[in-house]
Amino acid sequence: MDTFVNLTLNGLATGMMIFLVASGLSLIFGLMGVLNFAHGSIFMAGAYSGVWAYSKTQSFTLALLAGMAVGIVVGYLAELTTVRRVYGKPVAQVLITTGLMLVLNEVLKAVFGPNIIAVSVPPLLAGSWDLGGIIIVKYRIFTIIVGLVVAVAGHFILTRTRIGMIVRAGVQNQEMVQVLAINIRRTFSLVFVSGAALAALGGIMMAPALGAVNPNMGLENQMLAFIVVVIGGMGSFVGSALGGILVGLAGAYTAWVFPEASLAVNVILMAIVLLLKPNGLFGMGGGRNA
Amino acid sequence: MAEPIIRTQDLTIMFGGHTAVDHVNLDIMPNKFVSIIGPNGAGKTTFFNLLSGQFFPTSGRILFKGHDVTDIPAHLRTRLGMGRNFQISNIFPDLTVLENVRLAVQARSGIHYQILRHHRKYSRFSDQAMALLESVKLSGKAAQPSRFLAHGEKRKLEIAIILALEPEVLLLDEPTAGMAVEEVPAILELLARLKTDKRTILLVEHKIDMVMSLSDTLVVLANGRLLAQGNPRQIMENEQVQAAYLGGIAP
Amino acid sequence: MILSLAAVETFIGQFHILQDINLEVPEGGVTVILGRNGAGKTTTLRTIMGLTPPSRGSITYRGKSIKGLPPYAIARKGIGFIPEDQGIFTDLTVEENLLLSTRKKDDETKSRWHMVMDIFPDLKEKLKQKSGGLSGGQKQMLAIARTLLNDNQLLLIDEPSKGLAPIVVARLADVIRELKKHTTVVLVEQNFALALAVGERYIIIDDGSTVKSGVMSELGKNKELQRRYLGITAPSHGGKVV
Amino acid sequence: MPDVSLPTRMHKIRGLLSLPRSSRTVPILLLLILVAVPLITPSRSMLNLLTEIFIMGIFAMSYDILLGYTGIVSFGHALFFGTGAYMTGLIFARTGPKLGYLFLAIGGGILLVTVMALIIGYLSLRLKDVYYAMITLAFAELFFIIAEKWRSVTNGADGFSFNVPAVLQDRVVYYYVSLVLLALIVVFLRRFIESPTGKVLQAIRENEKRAEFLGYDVLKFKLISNVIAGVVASFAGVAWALQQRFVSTGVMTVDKTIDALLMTTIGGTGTLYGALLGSGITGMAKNWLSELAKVHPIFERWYIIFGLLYIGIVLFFPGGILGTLMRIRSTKNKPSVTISAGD
Repeated sequence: MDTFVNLTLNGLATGMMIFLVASGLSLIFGLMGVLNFAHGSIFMAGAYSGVWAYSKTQSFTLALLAGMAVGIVVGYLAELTTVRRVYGKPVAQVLITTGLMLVLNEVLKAVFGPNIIAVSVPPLLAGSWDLGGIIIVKYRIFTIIVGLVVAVAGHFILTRTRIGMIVRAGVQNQEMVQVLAINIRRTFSLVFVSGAALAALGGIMMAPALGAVNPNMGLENQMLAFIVVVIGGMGSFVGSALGGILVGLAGAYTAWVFPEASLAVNVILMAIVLLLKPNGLFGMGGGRNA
Repeated sequence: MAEPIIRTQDLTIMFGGHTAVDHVNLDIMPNKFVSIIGPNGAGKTTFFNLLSGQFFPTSGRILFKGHDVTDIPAHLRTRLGMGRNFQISNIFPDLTVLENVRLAVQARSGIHYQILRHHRKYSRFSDQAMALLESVKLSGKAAQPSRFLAHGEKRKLEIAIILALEPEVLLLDEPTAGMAVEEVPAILELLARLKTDKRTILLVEHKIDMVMSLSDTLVVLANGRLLAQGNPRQIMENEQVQAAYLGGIAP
Repeated sequence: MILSLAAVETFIGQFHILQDINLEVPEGGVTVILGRNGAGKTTTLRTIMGLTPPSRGSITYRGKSIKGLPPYAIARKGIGFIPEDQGIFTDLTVEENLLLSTRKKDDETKSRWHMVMDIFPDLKEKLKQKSGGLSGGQKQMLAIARTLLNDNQLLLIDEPSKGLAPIVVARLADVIRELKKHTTVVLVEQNFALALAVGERYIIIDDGSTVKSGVMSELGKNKELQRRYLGITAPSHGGKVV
Repeated sequence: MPDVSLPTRMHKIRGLLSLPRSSRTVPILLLLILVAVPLITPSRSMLNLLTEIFIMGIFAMSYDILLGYTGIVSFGHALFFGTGAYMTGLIFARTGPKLGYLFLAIGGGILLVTVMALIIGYLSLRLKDVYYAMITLAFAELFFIIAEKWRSVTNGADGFSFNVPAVLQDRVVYYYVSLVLLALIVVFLRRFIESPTGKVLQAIRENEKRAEFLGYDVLKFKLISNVIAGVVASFAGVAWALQQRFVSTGVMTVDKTIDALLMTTIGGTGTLYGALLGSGITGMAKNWLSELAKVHPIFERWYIIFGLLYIGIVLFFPGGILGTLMRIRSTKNKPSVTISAGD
């Protein structure tokens, strides 16, 4: 029973962590339909610059802010220079953002070096509580809280605010939003930059949990994020949160039984969802070729 | 009495709350020229898309030569003998005009998976494709990428492609839409020639005057329902039809 | 003139859709654009709105050029557009669809809101519902209501009667007559009876060019013109006029 | 029937279809030069570099079948390359360097790759472009991790080396072997893209819906494309393993697929030769820039340059180098033709 509770807590924390990475992708891909292959690179940019800021200042708050600031700058530049030119052209999007990924990854290596950099959990969040066999790691609880805050805030912004309304309307019919005197391009830039900021936030949150940052973490996490968005369904922020939890739990339980299979289980989970429900569990738009 | 080649039974499709095609029961007899007419938004193109397999109905059935084809995907309907054109010219833009038609000839021949012989070895495909291009007066442009054709020429190419499929039933959706006025007579003449052949033609058309002399049967749709069918004279005299076209508003 | 187009040409991809569009829309009343399917009526409206920008020619609104402006900037000048498919955001509620149109939160907007609720009582009942569940006619009314919420002085409406039952079309005619009190309307319409019922002036487009314009009541009498450009009557040997 | 006599018509068609002779002279000339290279230069590193360019060129051409001729973006193509490489490595490492086992490696590779391409294709090809791209990435990652974790067989990222048959160890011999392989594959792929099936693939790239309405089963054709591209990639993998005499999980990485993507895009998609050109440019530049890296470490990050070049090409020259050259040539001949910006 204790094992089960521990595994569930682990799974929840991992799930929330994946959701943090996926939330940005959920915005950009799920709502704008742009598959950003550089998402993992922005995530990594956030992680690296956060770790750097942490090592300089010993303040995790500053590290979070620095990571997100870098994410915002990188996202803004990427949108301005390239992504803007390929809205509505899916194949070109994949090709262009792949190029961005290559360039960003190399720039990161040039700036921070190609090696693994160790990072520790900030003292305030380090350690764990032992409740009679149930081990509660503080940083995991912190992750779950941050994940919940992002999920609730994102959901609130999308459903209750004017900007959220514009985004949802834009997903359905961009032209018509323009006709209503709204500058959709600016809205999309804003969404893209927010997505980048969330990716970077995911990066700096993930770094202490992994104990280190490395140049391969981008692509791996981007894939997990994509799996989560597909499972949760395009255009559903809450769906992505639930997808994250599902993937986190499935991973945690399999890791206990058969550690080698934990990634396989995600891919298989996605394959099953796509075969049975091509729109994802909570999705609106379809993944299947019409 | 011959069996109908296409029969629809209570064919219905709904989009959201809107019933675009509403319980249509229609028999189309073989070797006839049938035109479906109706005011804009009557459900003509939707009905057409149901027949060709572009859409699947919410309820009801479609029979082709007595067999239920309601759930059969589009590419298999083509192989069964139903060929259609598209209102928006729908061709392969970067392939040449000849290649566009040849692909259709090849599809008809059943040679789909032949990966090692050069396509030029199949000279009969090219010959047939060329002959078809001659018949729509496009042979002079055979070697051009089809994206460079004028709009009217694309419609002609489109017709050559469908003819290459040698369908028993030819489904034509407004073949003159978007054509320059001077190009229309050539297409009308082509349609008139198709009529003499042994095939069933189903034409969706907005302009009544165009189909009047060509058609054996007119079918009138309005608001998704089958309003009337009969020979052109019967339809002209039908008061319901007149009302539908005038929109039911006192001027 | 509230709107004028001179020698406008528009390409969509390789297609030279609009070849020579010239039109003048005076302030007030309804100007109907008529023409066969594929003649370029919809593209004309979309070109005015900046959705398919023209490659040549001039478009002026109240004497100022709006050619080349992005659609949202054109909309901000007070031009409303209702596309053929109504452009309702079906995943949003009726209220959200309306709110998207309100750019300000001032008293005027509030009074416009009340006015719209008075004109369209059945929308008022469905404010909190997803607009995807509305009937075709209700969607059309919602689309019109949306343009009434701000100070639009020119309204471009593309085939509002399409796919609507005759009784709804009759209601639509009433609403368009009501609209005339507030704005100038440019209407693309295939339903000739509706065009005749609400329009003051007509413009005929054929093959991407404006070929004829004049007073609506005269077109109503001119069967030859109707047959030639609109294809709405039967050939003379075919018996009765349909 | 129109009143044109059959011979006239035949003549017309022949005239329309036969390629200008110049399109064959260039490749044949190039082939002759390449045949002569070992006779001119004794430089082993030059031969090695060219051999690698040939092999990566084969891999890039196989990718062009997917990207340029079928219009699909895969991120899992290295999976097939890796399968060929591992098949070769494992067989030689376990059995010893006999030439006969090479055919076992090739045959086994073909069989395994076909099965994998069919299964993965069946699961993913029905989905939209972007989904397909991401799902192939997921499968590639899955197999990569299997290779990483299955250390008892693969030795993971450290890899393992093996001996190859003596005759293939000679650099000059192997240079010619890979050149012959390249020539054969060029001939095979050219035939494939000009075959009835190949033409259907191009039709699918242009307009999937219309191809379906002609009566073609689009999914089946995409599967064929996937299998052929996969099998050719596995040949490249076999050849690569024979040259390196070493295999590690590096052959399965996404980077390997992205290499093919870069080569194909830079050289020009949908031309086959563009992929070869891309392989040549990347191979040469990689070689030259890593030499420069000894002078200044900033050149270790030479990939940045490629990334930027690649982005520039996707944005401004969608035809790549070869496509753009061909376009310039054809517009010179036909000045009236306007070409719309890529969509």
